[in-house]
Amino acid sequence: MKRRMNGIMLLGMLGVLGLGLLGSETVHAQDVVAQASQAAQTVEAAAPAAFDWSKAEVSEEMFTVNNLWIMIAAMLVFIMHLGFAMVESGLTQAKNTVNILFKNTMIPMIGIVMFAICGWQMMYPSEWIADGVFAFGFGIGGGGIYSGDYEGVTAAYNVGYTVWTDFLFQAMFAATCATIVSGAVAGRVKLLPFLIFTVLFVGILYPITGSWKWGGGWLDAMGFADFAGSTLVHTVGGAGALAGAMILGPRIGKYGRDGSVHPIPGHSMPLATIGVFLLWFGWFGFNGGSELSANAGGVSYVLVTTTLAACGGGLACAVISWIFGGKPDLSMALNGILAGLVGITAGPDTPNWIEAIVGIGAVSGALCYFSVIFFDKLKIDDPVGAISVHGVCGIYGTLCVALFGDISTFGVQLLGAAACFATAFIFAAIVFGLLKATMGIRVSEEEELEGLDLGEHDMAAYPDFQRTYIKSYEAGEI
Amino acid sequence: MKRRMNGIMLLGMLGVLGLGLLGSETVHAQDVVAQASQAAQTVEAAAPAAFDWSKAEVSEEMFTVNNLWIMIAAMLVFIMHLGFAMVESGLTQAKNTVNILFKNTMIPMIGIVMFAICGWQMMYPSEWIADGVFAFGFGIGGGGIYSGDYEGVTAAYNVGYTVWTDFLFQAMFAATCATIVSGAVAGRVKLLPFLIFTVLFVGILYPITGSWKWGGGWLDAMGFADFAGSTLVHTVGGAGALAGAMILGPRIGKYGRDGSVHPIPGHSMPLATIGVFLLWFGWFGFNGGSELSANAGGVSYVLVTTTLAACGGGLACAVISWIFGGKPDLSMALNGILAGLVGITAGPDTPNWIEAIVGIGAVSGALCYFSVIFFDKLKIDDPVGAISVHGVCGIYGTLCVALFGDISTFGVQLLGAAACFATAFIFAAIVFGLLKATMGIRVSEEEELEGLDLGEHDMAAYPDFQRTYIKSYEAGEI
Amino acid sequence: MKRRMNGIMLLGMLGVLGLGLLGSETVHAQDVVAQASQAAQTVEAAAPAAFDWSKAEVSEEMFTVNNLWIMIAAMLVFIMHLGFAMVESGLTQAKNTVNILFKNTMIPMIGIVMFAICGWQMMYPSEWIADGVFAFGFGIGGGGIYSGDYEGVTAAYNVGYTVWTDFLFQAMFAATCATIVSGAVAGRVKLLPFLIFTVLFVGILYPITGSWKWGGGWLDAMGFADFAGSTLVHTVGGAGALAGAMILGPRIGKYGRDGSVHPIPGHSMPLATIGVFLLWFGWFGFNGGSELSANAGGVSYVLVTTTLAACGGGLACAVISWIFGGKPDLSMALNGILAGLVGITAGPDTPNWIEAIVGIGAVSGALCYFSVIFFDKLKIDDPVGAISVHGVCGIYGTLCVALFGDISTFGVQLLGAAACFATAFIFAAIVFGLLKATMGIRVSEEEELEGLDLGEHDMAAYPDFQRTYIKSYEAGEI
Amino acid sequence: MHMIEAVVKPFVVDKIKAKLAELGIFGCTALECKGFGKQKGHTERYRGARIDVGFVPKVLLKIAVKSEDLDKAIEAIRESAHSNSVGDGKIFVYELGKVVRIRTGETDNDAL
Amino acid sequence: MHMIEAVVKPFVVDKIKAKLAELGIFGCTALECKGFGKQKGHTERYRGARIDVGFVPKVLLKIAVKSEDLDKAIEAIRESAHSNSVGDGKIFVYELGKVVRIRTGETDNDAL
Amino acid sequence: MHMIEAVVKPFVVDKIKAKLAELGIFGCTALECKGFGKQKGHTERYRGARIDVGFVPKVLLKIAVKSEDLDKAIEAIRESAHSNSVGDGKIFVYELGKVVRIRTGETDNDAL
Ligand SMILES: Nc1ncnc2c1ncn2[C@@H]1O[C@H](COP(=O)(O)OP(=O)(O)O)[C@@H](O)[C@H]1O
Ligand SMILES: Nc1ncnc2c1ncn2[C@@H]1O[C@H](COP(=O)(O)OP(=O)(O)O)[C@@H](O)[C@H]1O
Ligand SMILES: Nc1ncnc2c1ncn2[C@@H]1O[C@H](COP(=O)(O)OP(=O)(O)O)[C@@H](O)[C@H]1O
Repeated sequence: MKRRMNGIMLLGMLGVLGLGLLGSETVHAQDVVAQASQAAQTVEAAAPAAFDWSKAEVSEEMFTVNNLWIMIAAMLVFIMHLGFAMVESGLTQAKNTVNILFKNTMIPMIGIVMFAICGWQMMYPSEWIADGVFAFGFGIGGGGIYSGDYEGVTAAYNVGYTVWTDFLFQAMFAATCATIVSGAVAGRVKLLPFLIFTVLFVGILYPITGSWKWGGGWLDAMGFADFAGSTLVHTVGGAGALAGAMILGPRIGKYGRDGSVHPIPGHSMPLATIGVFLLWFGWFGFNGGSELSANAGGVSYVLVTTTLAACGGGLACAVISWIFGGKPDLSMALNGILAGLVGITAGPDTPNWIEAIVGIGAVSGALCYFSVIFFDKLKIDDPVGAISVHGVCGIYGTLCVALFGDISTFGVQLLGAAACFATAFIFAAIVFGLLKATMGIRVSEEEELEGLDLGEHDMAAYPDFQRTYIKSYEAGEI
Repeated sequence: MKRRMNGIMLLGMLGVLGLGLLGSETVHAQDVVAQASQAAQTVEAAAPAAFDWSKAEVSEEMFTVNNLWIMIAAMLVFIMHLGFAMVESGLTQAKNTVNILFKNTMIPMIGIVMFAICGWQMMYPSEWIADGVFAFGFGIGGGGIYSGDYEGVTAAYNVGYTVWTDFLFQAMFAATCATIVSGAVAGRVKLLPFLIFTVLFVGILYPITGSWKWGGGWLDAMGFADFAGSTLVHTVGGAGALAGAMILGPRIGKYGRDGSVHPIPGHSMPLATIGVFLLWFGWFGFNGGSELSANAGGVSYVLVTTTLAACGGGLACAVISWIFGGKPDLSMALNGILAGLVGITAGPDTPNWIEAIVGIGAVSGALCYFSVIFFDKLKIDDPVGAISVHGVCGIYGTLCVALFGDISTFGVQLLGAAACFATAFIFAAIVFGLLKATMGIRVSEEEELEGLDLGEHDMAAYPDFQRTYIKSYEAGEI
Repeated sequence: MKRRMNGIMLLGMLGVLGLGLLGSETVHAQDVVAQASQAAQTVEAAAPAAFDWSKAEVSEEMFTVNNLWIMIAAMLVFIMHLGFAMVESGLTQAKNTVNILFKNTMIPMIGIVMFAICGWQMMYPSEWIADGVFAFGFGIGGGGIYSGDYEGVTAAYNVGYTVWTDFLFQAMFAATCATIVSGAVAGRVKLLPFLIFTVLFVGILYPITGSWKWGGGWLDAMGFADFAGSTLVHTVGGAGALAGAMILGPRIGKYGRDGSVHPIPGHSMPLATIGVFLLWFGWFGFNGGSELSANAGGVSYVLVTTTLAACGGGLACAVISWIFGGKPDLSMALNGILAGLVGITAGPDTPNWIEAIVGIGAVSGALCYFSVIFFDKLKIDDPVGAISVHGVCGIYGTLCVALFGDISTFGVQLLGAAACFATAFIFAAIVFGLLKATMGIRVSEEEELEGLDLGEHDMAAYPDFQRTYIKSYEAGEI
Repeated sequence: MHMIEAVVKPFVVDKIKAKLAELGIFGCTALECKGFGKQKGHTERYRGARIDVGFVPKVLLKIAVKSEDLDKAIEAIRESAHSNSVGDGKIFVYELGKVVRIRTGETDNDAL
Repeated sequence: MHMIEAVVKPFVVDKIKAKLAELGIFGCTALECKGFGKQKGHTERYRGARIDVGFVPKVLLKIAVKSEDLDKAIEAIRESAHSNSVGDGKIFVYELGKVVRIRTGETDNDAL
Repeated sequence: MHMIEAVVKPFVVDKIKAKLAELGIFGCTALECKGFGKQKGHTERYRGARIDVGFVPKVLLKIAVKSEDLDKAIEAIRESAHSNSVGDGKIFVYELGKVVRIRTGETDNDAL
């Protein structure tokens, strides 16, 4: 019965996706798609010959380099999805590993497809529906953004890259946002409702808040600065994570009735470490690509500050955990690196190297440490620290643009971060709330104890190894 | 005794390799090698100064960007070898892990060295022995391809890249072909015969079928299209995999006498996931690099369709496994991603985005799902699904060029895929057959049950962890 | 009490770092830092416009490509740190995994920050303190290297890259050096003293020996050649590793009183394999980036010889282990790849392809095999083979520049390798000696047996899996 | 002296230990095991096919007690492990001939 | 009632279970263990040196039976596990004082 | 015949085996287990909070001996495992009703 329900839901979801595809085909059938395939076919044969480079803002060589860098940056952001999958599965229990890997494999795919269907047109709108606030549209090409044979693939579209490169880079970004939420709800969320949430969060919410700044909306008009997405990606993701973790409630056994915290250790520190290094690696593309050209000075400066902030964050968090916890905590050092990276993301183009290490990196790392403990005090269970790393440090990073730059922009920065946080939080809360009311969002107690791998997938992540069932710390208050 | 035999075989193999090296030295000693080292020494000092760029087809800048992209693409294809190693070890049992890692470490090394010795000259022939069908030659430089001091390192060789870049990119490709076979024969094939097979498959078969299209042979002359190797790499590899799996027979316990299938679950889903993400990451280079220049429009379009097909394949396979199997199957979702990637590889430059997602990606994913079940019905045991992913979807992808492009080419596409499949299948069957008749290709029953790690390597992949020996599903019909 | 001591030490360390930061701020406050942030702020807005490219040695396009490649090379070298972390944790026991991951996460962060504080200025000195031998300075910009608004970010600084790119690439290099030592002392070294050693080794020793060649010091003046650091990085690291392993003594149970060797198997071959492939991947940047421009011929040639040497090393080591040990040893094949890579690093720009495979690659691989056994004979316990791979092959590689090039330079090459080895060895011996005398460098016997994860971190790397405590080979002579 | 061997669900171990401690019984040894009983295992799936996993992960607790504590101990275990569902487990008891505490050399009841 | 403890090769477990089921004996508990016996372990290799691994992975099956079933059960186990090669394993039998089914509280023969 | 069950520290297993071999006792079966006793476990830490891990990894050795070897065997184990610190472990002994060597079908003392 339940299974059949799931099947129907699933088919419904597919239907929505299909309608989206169909819709986009219907609407633009004659022009957009035809153009797209036409353009594509001509790319090879005639494109470079036909476009008059002498009239372009940049030389063909420069355009090609710029485009190459953004393509590479897109690949780097892509590999961040593997990073997220590893951090999240490493920091949770072995019994939930298949579930987490499945979620983190689906998210980028759903994210990219949703971005192709409507996200791209909503975020970089050719026409606003509500000016500066909301836009809608279907498909990759089309509309004001892409309307000629060659414009999308040459410097006429943009001195930095082709429309396809642009789409790829932005689609990879979009998908990271839902991944952040995934970490905070791990170990207890039902799979299907979470995937539905992902479709809506990446397909609707992210492009809306994104359009406010990067699509030239109202925040952009106010002078709000967010270089690579401390707010638009991380704070938004963190807000969704907070909503999700609050509505779901903590994992069984995480908090004692007396307020005590019973940590549930992650099952593989090597996986978590692989994840964090891959995220750092990908962040070179995340921040460096957000320069939107291969501009030597600009990109290299951004890469240096990004690296230094990561170091500052990781070192700070490690040292603080050593001093306050008595022993150096690897999981905290890893979180600290991510915190530093999130912190620098709003403005890696301006701080000097000491500000990057100390003022942004180390402070973000410290914030992350105490924030993790703080949310545990509130009994908001966030298995991977997503709320602290992305939410708290995302906001701090957004403010840093003012703190280490033009302090007069502090108000705008705060407003921007708050507006995006609030919107994402409310959106996520409504979606999770509705899902909870209709199909339920939390697995049964038995399934949670046995692990979601068996419950949701009938599959074991490590069938050849003997799991340890004897552990004092599984007890807590079951 | 057996060990001594192995030693002799091994020395024989080394002898062949050595003769190859010697041969190439003898033949071209005065010209090729001398040139190579001469050229190399001059590269640094004089090359850019001496070459007259004003006469070249492209500017030095453009040449440098093009070359940079192909070098990066080669690196991306390199990392696919790690991807294959992880997918294959993740989807097989812990007791065979050292063996699989060893094979997958040797294959790229053997492949690259064989490609340097003769593969490169056979595939991109300066002189045909049988016109359009077979060529032979030694070494990296030399012959019609590389015959002057600077030609190999400047735009005079090719507007896209230097001869060295070309070699590197193609050598990385070559090695992937044997890796595909490795997955299908995992868990029961003897190491030394398999390595001998690898030498012959990468060193002889792959360059022959490769030369038919990419070396300008008969298939190329007929207008056969294979952008990045759905046929030349994947179908060929899949055909070898099919031959290997059929001749070896299934693993003990995989199929019951009553026709029932007893799956042998892979030992680590995180490794499999790492592998698939790395393969996807590497595929950006595999397909994007096959544009053979950094051409902004062309490469970025290819990257977008490649990504969309991967998403389509993964989503389709996940959903189908959910509907038909009752629960979403991670291992199938992962295979679906690879299926979508293989499918788009023959022609990522023409389909529009909806065709890429649905017509190529999703259909490949679906094909992959049912193909896996189909081959299990035939009792052809393919632990990682290589035949389905690379063979079946490789053929489908090759046909897609006609289906979503010029349908009149359907015949040529089918002919090309069939010709390469048949040639590779027959070649592999003969080699495996001969090896089976002489030294045997399958480990003993006892060794298979205990695991190839102990039998072939006297080594354990995870000595610190307690393996689980109690499992109902090891039983089957032993 | 002990914990408090550690706390004080830690604070002391932080103090030193803090003073460094402060010092740099004080010294250059008015000029350097101001400039840096000024430059940075102008990068975006005005830089490209203001610089007169017509007067530069290269076109803006070429400069951008060159810079792009070096930035990418820096990212590739970055990912080598993940490679080192995986090799090292894979080749040691599960009970020490958290400790090793923590060390290998701290090392790049410490290395990069130390390089920002003083290493960069010591290695590429604007002013020598002792001519050609020793220099000192603070900060990233400043001094003769960076003293104008635009010079650092345009071709006026260097035709290849901006000052920021240069810093990033070099900082990533610096950190690899200490990582090499980490592998040799794994499983028994105390955490805090090792981190102090790292600060000094990367912050002081590495830039000093580095300045002798790459900073234009006395070795450079003598014509010593070291393309990418066989000596400056690997031999130096290997010397530190030797000193560390000797002073620490072997792990408990590694050697019997009768001279027998009781290997302590690494706990995860997949992690070790991931590590080696990532190192190979990163080495494309390590060697290819050391061309210091995107010069098509130069870089592609280097990538080809690098790849071939890796293949030669891996194949040789695998075959030798097969013949001498009876069975093919995965851990040796992996070490052989690294050996080949280290061997080619001093001069990947000159050998022809056969020299790269056989003369440099395969010989390095063979050297590595026998060197591992040799050091075990000497009872110098090196868990990951760092001394053999980096020390021995680093020296051999340095000599190869003469052997396969201008043999008359043999003396200089030997002198250079010997001088750097000796300096690094003595430096490391003094530091480890002092640390041993003051705070102790080795954990207690009980902690070693129980594992450093519990002792140093109170944390388990794999809490969900049952570890195997019953093993004959843990015995040895405890 | 008797040895009690109880095969129980993994997550009641802590509860049993606490209960026994109340009775003054502190020592116990736990072994991971797999039970085949009336409680059926579960079905796993892999690549389109089904796997019947017949066993259920359990913990085997060994508790040596003085004979006078035996009944109390059994009762304590039963109470803690009882949930009235299939798979709650079983308790087996046998007599011990000798007990030695290695550290002190004490034997029998003194060693418990 | 008796407890049978059989140390056997891992891959005969299923066979034994099936055989016992034929006799109407359904419950059993399996523990992974390592045996040291006449069957020698194997040699592993790592980085150029040898390691003698003395133990062999085995499974320890515990089967509590009514006394009247004892001999049949032993015979069934022996038959299924027998391959006439060193390492086939051993069977140990001891008397149980008491058996309790936790779910129902039934004891002794009723609990089996 | 008696079965000796000794719960000991993992790294004394080899020593015990060697000692028993001197007495002509070659067979033994080892199981990994977790001990709860006077020796307290340890504290782990994770993300700013503490975890009390109450158990200590131990090995449970099972050695079936002829009755005449019992005391010698116990003494040998005690000697090898003794370090006079908490957690050295405990030895439990019970009588075996029957022993069967599966390969040959020999029983009781002949099977040991
Ligand atoms: N005869 C037996 N011998 C050994 N172990 C048994 C026996 N019967 C049951 N067990 C163990 O007890 C566990 C619980 O058995 P089960 O039949 O599910 O009990 P119940 O029906 O009383 O709840 C099983 O998983 C198994 O490990
Ligand atoms: N005396 C003993 N006490 C406990 N376990 C034993 C004893 N003798 C043998 N075993 C167990 O039985 C297994 C099989 O023993 P082995 O000597 O190989 O038997 P056989 O020679 O009869 O085939 C061993 O691996 C060990 O686990
Ligand atoms: N009553 C008991 N029943 C079962 N196992 C026990 C018992 N008492 C102790 N043990 C086992 O023996 C081990 C050592 O016990 P411990 O109390 O530390 O001994 P001691 O104080 O004599 O050194 C424990 O870890 C536990 O596994």
